[in-house]
Amino acid sequence: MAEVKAITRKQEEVRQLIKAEIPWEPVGPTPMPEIPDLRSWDMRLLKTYKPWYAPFCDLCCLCTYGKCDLTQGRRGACGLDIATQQARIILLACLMGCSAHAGHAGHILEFLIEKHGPDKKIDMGTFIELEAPNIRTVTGLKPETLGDLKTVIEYVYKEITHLLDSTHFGQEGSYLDYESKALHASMLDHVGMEVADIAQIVGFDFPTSVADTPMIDMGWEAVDKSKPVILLVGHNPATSCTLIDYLRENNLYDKVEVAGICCTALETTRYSDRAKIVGPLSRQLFFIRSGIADVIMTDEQCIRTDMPIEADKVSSRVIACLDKVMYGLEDATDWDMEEIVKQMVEDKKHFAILDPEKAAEVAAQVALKISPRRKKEWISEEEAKELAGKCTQCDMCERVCPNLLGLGKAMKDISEGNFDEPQKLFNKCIGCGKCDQECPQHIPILRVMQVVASKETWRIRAGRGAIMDTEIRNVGAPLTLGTIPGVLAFVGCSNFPDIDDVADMVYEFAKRKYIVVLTGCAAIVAGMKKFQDGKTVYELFPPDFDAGGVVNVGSCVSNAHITGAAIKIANIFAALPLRANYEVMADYVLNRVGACGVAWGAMSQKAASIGTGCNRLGIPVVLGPHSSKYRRLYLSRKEEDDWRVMDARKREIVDTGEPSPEHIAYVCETKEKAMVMIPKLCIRKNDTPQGRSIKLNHYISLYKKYMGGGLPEDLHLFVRRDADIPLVYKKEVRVHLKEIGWQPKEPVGLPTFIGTYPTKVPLEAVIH
Amino acid sequence: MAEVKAITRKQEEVRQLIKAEIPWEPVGPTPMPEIPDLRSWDMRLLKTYKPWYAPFCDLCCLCTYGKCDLTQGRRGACGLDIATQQARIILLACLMGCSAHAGHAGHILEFLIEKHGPDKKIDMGTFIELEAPNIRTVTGLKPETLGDLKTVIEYVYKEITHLLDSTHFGQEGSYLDYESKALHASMLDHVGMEVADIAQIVGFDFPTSVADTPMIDMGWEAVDKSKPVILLVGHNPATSCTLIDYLRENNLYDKVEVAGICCTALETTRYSDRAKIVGPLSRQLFFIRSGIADVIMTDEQCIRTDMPIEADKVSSRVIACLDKVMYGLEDATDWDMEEIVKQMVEDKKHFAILDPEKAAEVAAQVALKISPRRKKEWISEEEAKELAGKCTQCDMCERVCPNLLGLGKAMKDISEGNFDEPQKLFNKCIGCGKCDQECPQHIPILRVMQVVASKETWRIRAGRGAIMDTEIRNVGAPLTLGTIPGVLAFVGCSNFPDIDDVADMVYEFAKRKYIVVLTGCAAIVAGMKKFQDGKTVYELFPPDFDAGGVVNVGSCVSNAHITGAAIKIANIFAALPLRANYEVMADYVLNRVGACGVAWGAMSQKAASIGTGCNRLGIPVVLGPHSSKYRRLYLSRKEEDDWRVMDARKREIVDTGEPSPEHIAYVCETKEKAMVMIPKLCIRKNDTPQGRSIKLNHYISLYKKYMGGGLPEDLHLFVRRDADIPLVYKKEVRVHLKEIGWQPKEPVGLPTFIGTYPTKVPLEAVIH
Amino acid sequence: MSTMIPFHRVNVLTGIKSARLIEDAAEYANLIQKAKRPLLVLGPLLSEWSFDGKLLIEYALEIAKIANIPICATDIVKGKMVQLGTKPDSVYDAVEIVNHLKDPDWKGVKKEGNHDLVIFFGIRSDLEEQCLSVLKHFAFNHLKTMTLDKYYFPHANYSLPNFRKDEQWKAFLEDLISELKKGG
Amino acid sequence: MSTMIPFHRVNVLTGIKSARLIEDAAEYANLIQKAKRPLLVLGPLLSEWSFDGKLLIEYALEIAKIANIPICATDIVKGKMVQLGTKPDSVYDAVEIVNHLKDPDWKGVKKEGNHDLVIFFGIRSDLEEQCLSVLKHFAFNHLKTMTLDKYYFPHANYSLPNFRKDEQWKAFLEDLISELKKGG
Ligand code: SF4
Ligand code: SF4
Ligand code: SF4
Ligand code: SF4
Ligand code: SF4
Ligand code: SF4
Ligand code: SF4
Ligand code: SF4
Repeated sequence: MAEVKAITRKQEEVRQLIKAEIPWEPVGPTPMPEIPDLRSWDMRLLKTYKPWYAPFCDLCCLCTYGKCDLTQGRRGACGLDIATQQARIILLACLMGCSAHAGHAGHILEFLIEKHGPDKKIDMGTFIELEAPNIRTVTGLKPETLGDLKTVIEYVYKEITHLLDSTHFGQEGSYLDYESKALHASMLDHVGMEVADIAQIVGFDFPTSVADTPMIDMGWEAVDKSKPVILLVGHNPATSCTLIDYLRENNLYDKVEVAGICCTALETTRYSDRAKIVGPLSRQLFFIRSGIADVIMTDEQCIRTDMPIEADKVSSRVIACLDKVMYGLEDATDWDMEEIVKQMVEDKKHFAILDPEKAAEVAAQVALKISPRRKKEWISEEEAKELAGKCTQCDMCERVCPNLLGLGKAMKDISEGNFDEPQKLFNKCIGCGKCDQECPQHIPILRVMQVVASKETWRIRAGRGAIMDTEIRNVGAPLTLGTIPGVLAFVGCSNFPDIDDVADMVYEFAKRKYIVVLTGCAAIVAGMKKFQDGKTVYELFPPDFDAGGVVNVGSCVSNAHITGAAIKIANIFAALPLRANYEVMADYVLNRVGACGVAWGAMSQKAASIGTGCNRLGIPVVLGPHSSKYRRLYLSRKEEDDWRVMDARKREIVDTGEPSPEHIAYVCETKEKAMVMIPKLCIRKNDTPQGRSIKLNHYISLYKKYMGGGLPEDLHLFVRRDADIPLVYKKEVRVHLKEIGWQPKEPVGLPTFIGTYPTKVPLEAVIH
Repeated sequence: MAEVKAITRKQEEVRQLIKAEIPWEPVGPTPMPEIPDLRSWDMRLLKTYKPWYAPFCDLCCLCTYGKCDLTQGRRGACGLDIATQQARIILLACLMGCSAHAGHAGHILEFLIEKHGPDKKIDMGTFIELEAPNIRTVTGLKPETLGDLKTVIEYVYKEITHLLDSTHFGQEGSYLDYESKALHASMLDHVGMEVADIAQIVGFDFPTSVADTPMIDMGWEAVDKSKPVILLVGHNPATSCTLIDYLRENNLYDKVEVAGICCTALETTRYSDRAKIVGPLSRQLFFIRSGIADVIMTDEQCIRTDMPIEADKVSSRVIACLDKVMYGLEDATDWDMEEIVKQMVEDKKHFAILDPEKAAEVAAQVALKISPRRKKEWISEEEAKELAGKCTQCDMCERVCPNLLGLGKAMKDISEGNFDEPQKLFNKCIGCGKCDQECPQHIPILRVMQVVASKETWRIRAGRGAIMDTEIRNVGAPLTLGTIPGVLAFVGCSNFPDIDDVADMVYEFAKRKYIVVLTGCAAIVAGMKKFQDGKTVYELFPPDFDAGGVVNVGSCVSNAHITGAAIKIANIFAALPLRANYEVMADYVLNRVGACGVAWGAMSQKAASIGTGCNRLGIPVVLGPHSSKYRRLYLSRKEEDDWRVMDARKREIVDTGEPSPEHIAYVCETKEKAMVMIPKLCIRKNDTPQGRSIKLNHYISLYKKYMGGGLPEDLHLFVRRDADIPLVYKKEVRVHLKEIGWQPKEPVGLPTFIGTYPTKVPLEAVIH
Repeated sequence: MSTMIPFHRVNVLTGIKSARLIEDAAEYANLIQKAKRPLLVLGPLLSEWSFDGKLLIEYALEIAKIANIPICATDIVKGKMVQLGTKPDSVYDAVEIVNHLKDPDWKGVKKEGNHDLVIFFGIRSDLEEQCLSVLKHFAFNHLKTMTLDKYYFPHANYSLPNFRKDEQWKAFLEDLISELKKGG
Repeated sequence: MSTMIPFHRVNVLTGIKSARLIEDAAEYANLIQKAKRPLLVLGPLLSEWSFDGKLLIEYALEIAKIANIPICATDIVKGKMVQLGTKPDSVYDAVEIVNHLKDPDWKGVKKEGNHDLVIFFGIRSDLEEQCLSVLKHFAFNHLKTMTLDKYYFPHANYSLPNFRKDEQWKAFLEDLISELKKGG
């Protein structure tokens, strides 16, 4: 859409939308960017970090010419090749993710504007002036009211449409362009998430400008079964906050337990520290089958699609609260309250109720009525043993398990009363229920596993939202110099090899004084393991965005605060203007901010767009083994690739030979290996000798810890001068470097990609 | 998002957007409807016309829990079952289609507002006052300017986002709700198409309020190879119209041939009757490989995704003119003109140029320069024979052919100089090039086929846009009474069994005094066959929207005028208010307008949303065999299903037992069978005895013609009283009815679904 | 557990469960005779295909006659049958008949109850495979499907292999007929 | 042309070309010995799997030694090898090594040129199958892939069947070793 005219009507319109006349910063080159506007940045990124495709299917089945076989260089009937098809699927996934958050944002915004009006001021508290780093950077608008956020989300809607357009038959023919479009969609995802969470913080008074948010009880045992239990599942707090208001106003909050799964749990605990978090997605089906929930209120995203069917099995009642997910249920939104309650209580019916206030009242009434009559017991040891005894070791469960787990051994153990091994296996289970479904002996496996499921409860800190400007000022220097070895963001879903992995990684790096931030299911599971004195990482480490801090940022949409923090470093600390200046922000983050994302159990399309959005901004992401099924990574080849950057100080291109960061989307098979890769991906070319030696210290020591001694094969690539070598390993490293004939090289004063590819951004723009 | 409050801020906002205060009609129940608002209508529709799923894949591969096996009642790791997965894929397809048109609309609108300003009045000419039936019906806004259209398309963007949201992991769990969402997306597709074509008609002065538009030359032989040839491929006229302006202004139009393929060809000929139409999608690759095009300008949709690669083979030059499709080419939009031309001419480079004016000038300059040096010859008989002679009858081509064609026999014939059979086969070829690619003998099959490809030229009437209100007034009565047996819309792509099929069907039904309208590739191929005196259907039949007329409405986006015409009948003829009154319009069309769509070669996602949009409005669609790969149809079971309707006159529910229309999305294997099904699907319960007897006359005679005599098995279901029986078959039919013990039944005065399902629409609303 | 690639690649199975490949006419005959209420679904290609002059629809009618299987004539097959002096037991298009067959409570073409074995013959392979998919996914509890066409159909329960030559196919059909005669 | 269903259903092939299934150790040995520049890619599961106490990594190392195949240690395999007193020829993760192997001009772990046969062993099956997919689609012109794991991998060029019992697998590996010894 980029016509080039003197000043087009369209450019005028954009300037109006972003209130260009307000001079809080000069308007940068790309206000409300469209598909072509950041394409040259993408192409530069993709030159070093080339798309790596692992086709999950050899075919394309998207139109009626198909199926088309795309193997061995074949093209489909439309001319498409396998790489382009993978990129197209990736774009579709990122669009599904982006639209999920944009839809969430649009709805919550509508809900809150209904409540507070469009002029409701955006105030993120004393310590946050830069309230919307993603929005400001991408669009150029400084949002001051909920109404401004609407302007932003409407821009996102438009871009989503144009991007989805390009996935149609006979459209884009280049995998690079599809990747550029996926990067665009994913950048917009962070804009949409930021809109959603700012609206929520402002509209629901979620915590902001504070670090030590309340501690929340977590785990199913934290839920008082003796009371009526309302379970909230999904992502959208409109329902849950309304429910809590209703309970408070009607003095029912002592009588009713409110518990949540997935992000709605995280949102709800930002609104009320009395709400309980049951666990992550991977415990959803397990918990529902326990029957503990009297009423299940669903909103959107990451909800079992068979919820009413599962609820029927334990006679829980379901209320679908959002039009995204209506399960074919009758829409009772306009019905008489009593009638709904009656049918739910007596006829065990489920309904869609799209009015949160009505839904809340119905949920409470129904829960109070049916709870006394429902029994909510875990399975008995005897019953479990008996059921497990029916196992014939047929292996069918292992064949269908997405985590490749065989239950046979566990069933044998359980039948013999040995629960330790099965307990370990349960930690690996991602709770999909496929084994149950496939078992020829009809063993209700998830129910049997209740006997080994941990009955512990844990403490997690409520999500705190955005990082404070003040915190950024404190860590800006140590981070960019490297004396804080890195910011690690543990995000995403619970499709990981083992539920303990995230907690173990967080513990390791927090101890090493990395800054650790978390969101979503990752934030939940990080709290589900106890270390010394039975304390979780949230109890062991300070809640500050500082060396050794462990920060629960919040739900999925809070991921925008993580990219936001990176942008803040460039803007607040490095004083680079951000307004409509995405390219400069991304270049800064990629080349100078030692940040790394870890999406260990990434599963959803949202996780795909969140990660890809981090990538466009220059943040590398480490993924778990399942993520190879996303079909695409961004990898470099350290020995072969071109590691030249512009030294903006010297104004000359320098061949650093240093692969930092080496990859931006990477899959590790085990958490041990991830813990070796993560510190490496925090290395940046602008590290000071001191900073670099600290980073290498962690890299080497973690390498020795998990790779059985010796030194990293690629260590020499990251040592610029002797001063970079960590003290503890001086001797060993020097010997090694001598052996392989290492030569010292000049560190780069001010590394940047600007100047190494065609862009409208002048070199001056990256110098502060 | 439908919160129910007294009058919410949101409702207020919608009323502002649609200028509710302007009282051209009362605002109906569903202005700018969202997902839940028309759901009850969808559920009613889906009760009679149940989704029929033919899974094209047994699995789901959309998230990293997968692949999940969904056979034999299995659910995926998220709880999804196979039916819901099919519906989800259908929704995705409809969204891809809807966004393609919405993206097109948004872009062309931007382009034209740039040109004319947002206040440019919408004037569809003397005979069209109801300028935007879809927009008015769906949104409630009467668009008066291009700026109003922008309001409409922004509403579409928003809905697309919310609908795409619902395809994310762990969202909708009901196939019925996914279908309702697909129907919503597809209704919006017609809104988007209407926006696009109204903008084009107004902004480019395309013909409107006129029937006898100019005759256009069609076929590759119509293209003067001796001149520089610029080929336009795609759907978006911004480029082509700008090109023609440039040629005119610079007196180059005599020196340069402008030809088009697919919808851009149709659009271009609405702008200039001197432009040539090469053919439909199925001739794209074939023509490109002929090398006749010097410069190929691509815009969007249905373009070969390997265009630059194919162009290189014959040293044509490509200019990608729209950001949807950039092929990884350098973006030269801001480059110096001479430099671009130089590199294209000398280095044979292709570029993306997103400024239509620059693209047009470059195209002309390059074509003029390179044309003299390029040779553009069809293959010689000798060469063809020799190449064909290499065939070893290995059958590999048949294995990969999407139309299941084997080339072996044809190659043998050609090598022996017999071209008749191969010519027939070429008519069946949909031009994908897979045989070429697979042939172990490396026979350039498409090139060889040049020797049998018809060198004829044909005449087609330029697309005329909307049906005139005056025409509607004339046909309203005969249509709803049934004395005009039906309106048939031949639409969609060229993935059909034989390229002659559409022309044959059009000829058959035009002769029988049906009203025939056409769009897109169907409109093109209808003109590619000659009947008596070497005339095409466009030359044989009048261009009027009247009995026996054959109307080329235009390109894909002109499909909105077909649904628009149906709405006009309800509004102009039946005088039912349409404003924000979709449910009433759809109920009227389904129960009282004898219209039927035929998408014989439907292939793309756009065709899916166009067809599904017709379905929501109550227009049945007959599809060709390939369309079973869309995975979903809407079928009834005439003997088993419930054919009760409300008789709005008598205000009572009547069990008609009459399956009219029997199906709303149906696949036929052969055109012969389609010609038996089509007249049946035009039957409506409100036919007068005279009208019904005419319709049954065609049904019976076509049945006898193609089903080898006898009477239709289900004839008795459509005979209400003796008067319904066509004169010519009175005796035979009476005997038959007697045999099977048929009993007469009362015709229904005013059939409607209103009153047979929960809806806010009062019965009064359907009575005029 | 393994699966065969169909001749027409557009029909390649993407899944786990695929047709049992049977080359032995006796086995086919046996399956047909064991069926309580078989149904033979005939497609229009049967009046295009022929073995040295003899149309395949004639083979189909012979099979139906010997094994006493009711016929569903799809598309325009009825016309051809009438020409050949016979009448189908029912007339439905491919997509219609599978739509009925999906329903376990359907009365069947003879009104004697739904069918337990549905034999497809002569429908264009992509459409036939899609129709088989409908039954595979939504009728697996109450019926089985079988094909008599020249090539392998993954979505069927029982299918012939991809015959390289018409002769092999012809031989199979003739064997099948004689086997059925024995059986009958 | 037919294809086998992999043990782990998430790996089911959706396509046409799948691994040649080989059960004969001699044939495997032969393929390995015919290769000019084979590469053995080892995964972390080799230090979890064992046959009566003997870790599978020991089998892997033995195979490498006899057939003189360079080793690429993925993930944390290097650590285990060091424990066992040996060193890998290269250390790359699974996704990294296939990323190199894709490139026909890569110098290989021995700097003697890219490899022509890549043998995978001990990577979790979903990840291994995806890595094989990379090479199947983007390296089909210049190398072949092989697996030594217990189950069938459709995306490989050569794969073992789905062994029902460890004993069968153990037997195969031992046969392979002795075959390689002969050959060597
Ligand atoms: S696996 Fe996925 S891409 Fe492949 S055919 Fe099935 S649905 Fe299509
Ligand atoms: S979109 Fe292209 S590759 Fe995919 S099925 Fe259609 S023609 Fe084949
Ligand atoms: S529930 Fe757990 S063990 Fe069972 S299949 Fe799913 S992940 Fe595997
Ligand atoms: S499927 Fe059931 S019986 Fe078979 S091994 Fe698993 S748990 Fe045991
Ligand atoms: S982290 Fe992933 S699984 Fe968890 S709620 Fe968010 S998207 Fe869903
Ligand atoms: S979306 Fe559901 S069915 Fe599809 S792969 Fe993921 S878990 Fe399986
Ligand atoms: S080009 Fe024609 S004949 Fe060749 S495979 Fe495509 S449709 Fe079949
Ligand atoms: S693939 Fe080539 S050689 Fe084989 S039959 Fe077709 S045209 Fe002849």
